[in-house]
Amino acid sequence: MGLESALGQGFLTTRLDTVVNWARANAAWPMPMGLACCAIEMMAFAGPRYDAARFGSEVMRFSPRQADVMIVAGWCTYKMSHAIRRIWDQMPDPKWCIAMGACASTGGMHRCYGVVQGVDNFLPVDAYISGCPPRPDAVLHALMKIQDKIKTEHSVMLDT
Amino acid sequence: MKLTDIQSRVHSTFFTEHQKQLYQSLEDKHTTIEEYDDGDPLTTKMVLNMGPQHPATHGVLRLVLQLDGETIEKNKLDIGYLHRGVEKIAENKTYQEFMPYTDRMDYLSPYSNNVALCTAVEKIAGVPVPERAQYIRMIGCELARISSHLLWLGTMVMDAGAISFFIWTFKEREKIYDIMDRIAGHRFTVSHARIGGVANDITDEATGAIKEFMESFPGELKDYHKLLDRNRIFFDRNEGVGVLKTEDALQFGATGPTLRGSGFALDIRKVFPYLKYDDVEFKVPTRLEGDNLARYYVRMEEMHESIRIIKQCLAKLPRGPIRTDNAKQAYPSKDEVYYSMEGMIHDFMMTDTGICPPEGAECYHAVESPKGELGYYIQSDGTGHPWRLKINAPSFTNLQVLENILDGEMVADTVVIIGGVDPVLGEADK
Amino acid sequence: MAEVTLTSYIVLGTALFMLLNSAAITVYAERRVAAFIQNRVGPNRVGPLGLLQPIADVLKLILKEDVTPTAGKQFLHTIAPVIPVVTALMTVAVIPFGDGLYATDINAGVLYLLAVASLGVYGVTLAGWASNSKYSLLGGLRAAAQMVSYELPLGMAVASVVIFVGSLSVVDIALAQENWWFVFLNPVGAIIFIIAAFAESNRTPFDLVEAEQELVGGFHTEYSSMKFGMFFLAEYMHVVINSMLMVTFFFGSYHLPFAGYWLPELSPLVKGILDVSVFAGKTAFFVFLFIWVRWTIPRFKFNQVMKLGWSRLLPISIINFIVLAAILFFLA
Amino acid sequence: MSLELSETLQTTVNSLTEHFPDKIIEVYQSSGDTFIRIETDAVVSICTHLKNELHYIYLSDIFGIDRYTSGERFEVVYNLLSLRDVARVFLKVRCEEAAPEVDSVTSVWSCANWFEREVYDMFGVTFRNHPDLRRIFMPEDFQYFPLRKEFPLLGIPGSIELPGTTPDKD
Repeated sequence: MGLESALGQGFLTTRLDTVVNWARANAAWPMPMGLACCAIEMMAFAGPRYDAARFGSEVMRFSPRQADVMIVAGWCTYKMSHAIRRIWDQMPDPKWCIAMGACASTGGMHRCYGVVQGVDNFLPVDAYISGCPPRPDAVLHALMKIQDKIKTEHSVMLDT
Repeated sequence: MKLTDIQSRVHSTFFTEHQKQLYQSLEDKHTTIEEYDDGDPLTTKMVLNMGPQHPATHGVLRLVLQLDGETIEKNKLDIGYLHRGVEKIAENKTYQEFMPYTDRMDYLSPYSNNVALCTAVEKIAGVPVPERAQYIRMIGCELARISSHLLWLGTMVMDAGAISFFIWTFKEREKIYDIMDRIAGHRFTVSHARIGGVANDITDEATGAIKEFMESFPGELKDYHKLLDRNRIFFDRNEGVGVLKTEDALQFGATGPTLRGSGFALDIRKVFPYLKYDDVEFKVPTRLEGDNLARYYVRMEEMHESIRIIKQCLAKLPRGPIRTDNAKQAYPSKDEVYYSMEGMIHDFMMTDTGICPPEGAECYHAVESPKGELGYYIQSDGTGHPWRLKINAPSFTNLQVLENILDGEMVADTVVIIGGVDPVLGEADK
Repeated sequence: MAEVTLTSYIVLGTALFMLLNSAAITVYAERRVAAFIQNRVGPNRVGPLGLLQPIADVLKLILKEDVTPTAGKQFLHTIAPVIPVVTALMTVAVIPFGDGLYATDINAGVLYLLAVASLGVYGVTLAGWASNSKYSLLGGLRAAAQMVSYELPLGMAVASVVIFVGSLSVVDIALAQENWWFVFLNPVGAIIFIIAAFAESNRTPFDLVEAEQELVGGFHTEYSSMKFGMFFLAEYMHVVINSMLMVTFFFGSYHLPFAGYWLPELSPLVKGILDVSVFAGKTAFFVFLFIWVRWTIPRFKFNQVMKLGWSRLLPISIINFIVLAAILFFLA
Repeated sequence: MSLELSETLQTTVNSLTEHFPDKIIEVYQSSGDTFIRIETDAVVSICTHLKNELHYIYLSDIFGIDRYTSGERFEVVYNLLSLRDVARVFLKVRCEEAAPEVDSVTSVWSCANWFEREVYDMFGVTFRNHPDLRRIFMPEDFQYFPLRKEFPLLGIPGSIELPGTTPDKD
């Protein structure tokens, strides 16, 4: 992707990896895929009491082209699933996905004909949040987990 | 280019038949009154899809707009992106088990939904409710109304472009969440009402928190008024936008603040009083203009009225039980369950079979939720599960109104009008 | 045309450097001010007080995958984000930051400013068109209409300043305000200029070009990676530039209020430092004003913007110009 | 069965029995609500009468019921509100399973549009003369009617497609 391929193999070191991961972790702009009740708690997550801005994540980008972390908040129906997948495909790499709440993670209490039993049926989910709906603290926790995950990633080729 | 070519240019990759029919229906709308000239390049139409994922559609509403420049010529709404079939679920659950699902219907005011289901079940099964529980429910309902209207206010003003406003209203909502936390044990989806009463009594701490909120909140409301009532831009954005005349409102079945903003004072709390609403004093705010500004005033005044109602409820709150003491009709109290064998058995029976209304009984009961008339129709087959449970959701009816008032407005208005009508898709999509 | 000296290069270099930095600082300031207005904390995890936040943002944007719409105009899509950045950078050439501290003194500097500043919108329009997205297209069209409508009042407001000075050189305009700032002599012009400058920089209440709630991202809906980052930074550069223009034309440039009457003669070094600080201070205030307005006021509707531009600002600015000209004629 | 009707509802029932003597099948009460069952073919004329003569100008809801019987399986219920007299009345019509068809009342109340679409979507009851009879919640490609009793709660596997997990598939 971009810079990495341009500079070629063997040039970049883990040092650079750290910087890259630092930038990515601290500027994870969420793509709020607010579907149902969890979306309201997701708003609280950006609101004054919980303040996602502290982590550099307050820039909610509604255009998938500019977002890094997709937060699927709420139950996902079969009818909606295509739209979600389409938006996920539109997001440029690197990207992460949080399944917020029981419904997005497993279908939750909505065990019925309309609801996909977990968005991981068609999305690669990085962090699941339990709760129905989860408290905003839990969303912050998931965000921090994503940050931890980003920090351990190796996006740059190592010298071999 | 002929208008019929819109459909041929739609390349859909999923639910092809659905998309085709949707665009076909958009084309068919008002075709009787409009004629297009063949071969005129200027009649090329742009069809704009707003949603299902769009920042201002309050979730997953999809609007298909046919534009002429920035003006909407025709529009069609596509809903159902949150349809999970709660009515089907209800047929497979006992009445009490279905309670948490009502929280997730209109998730901006869960308490009203709980109360709506409870009152309907109590009506069909003939369960009496102690007075104290009724007052607690009223307090909960009115708090939910304030909370819902606060979110409406925040999102509507945010849709008009002032993002901070949303955050300010959310600050107040957080206080209501705290109160709900103290009353019911969960900040958001409360599930506090029970058939035959409420889950637990309101503590002194909670009463104190409510009183404190009642003291501070009117000041905040005043600030909102100060900021918006004389704000030229806010006025221009809302005045004369999305006008709904009284006749149209009745014809299209508008309900709640949308109907009252159009000049018809229909409020279920006044017309068919439930709980103790005939014992408290309140007005039904009504406006005649029918535009978005009228809806704004109606909702703002409703918040003032809600404060009045809560104050009266707190003053009148009687002592006594909070749930009916009949183990065939309501859950026994936890004390009884833990320390007596009968209580344990009754609790088990309530969970297992639940309340069984008489076979063939039918009933409809409506409450005035923040969005409008929220009614539950229940048909019983004599078992603990409803044979048919129909939810008359106010957002669903109001969305239909939306489809009719959007024509002729501008793209920038759509978001404000959606905000003004205030639909919740979880409820509309059932 | 003044001679290009070493000072010119130094000033130009410093100014460009500062402008690039100021965009980052403004991003940070906007986040902190917005957080303050909204009772929040704002970014505070990255570096001391979150000061490294803009760096993290930009670095992340650079390292993100770049997406170009296959059906769009790929060449235009690529060059569109460059235009606003370049035009923003070009404007600093003629702005005086202090007594004698300017890159160059073009004798038609005002015309140069007007010409360059209005070019920035082409980037937005091109971006909207090249993206092959309906939301972008609507955003681009709005930008074009807005540009045409607000150029005229902006020009008239500047013209009403020029008649006081009798010169099209920006340096002369700055010098002429040593005693009386033009905001005192020409308040109507100042208000019109501020409104038009808000519109030109596409900030709330005139941000209907991007209008997040209606058009998702407007012209930059389809932009990702650093191309979006350029738009992002250019927006803030234009905020800074427009603040500088406001200061230069109406708020006494690098002069303290009525400085000619009371400020004693200072050594060139002290005077230079004072001038630059005064200029920077005033600019910072207007940047703050931009941010403040953005986070409090709702957005206009498209037709209201047009109405305001054509039926309010334009006639008022013309009348203002004629009245001022007449007064000056009879006084002289 | 004795009825305890309020004055307004008594007037309504009287007026209906007078104007449509052979179309009213049954009038009954349950839990305090009044239900009037009518012949299926008379639904538009009775609704028009109710609206124009008896001021039931507000249609609150229309919904279907699956009775799961061999004859007259589906029931469509109209929830009407008289705003002048503050009275609520329910009209019921029944239709057969083989070809469930009811006349549309969109000509009487515009808001019947979406309500009837919902009944169609959930039960497969078609409405004659409906201006825009499409599914409202489920996608058009879906072939079943979910609220019919034989439809399983968990749905029929494979009846609605999930998106592919490779971008190229779309």
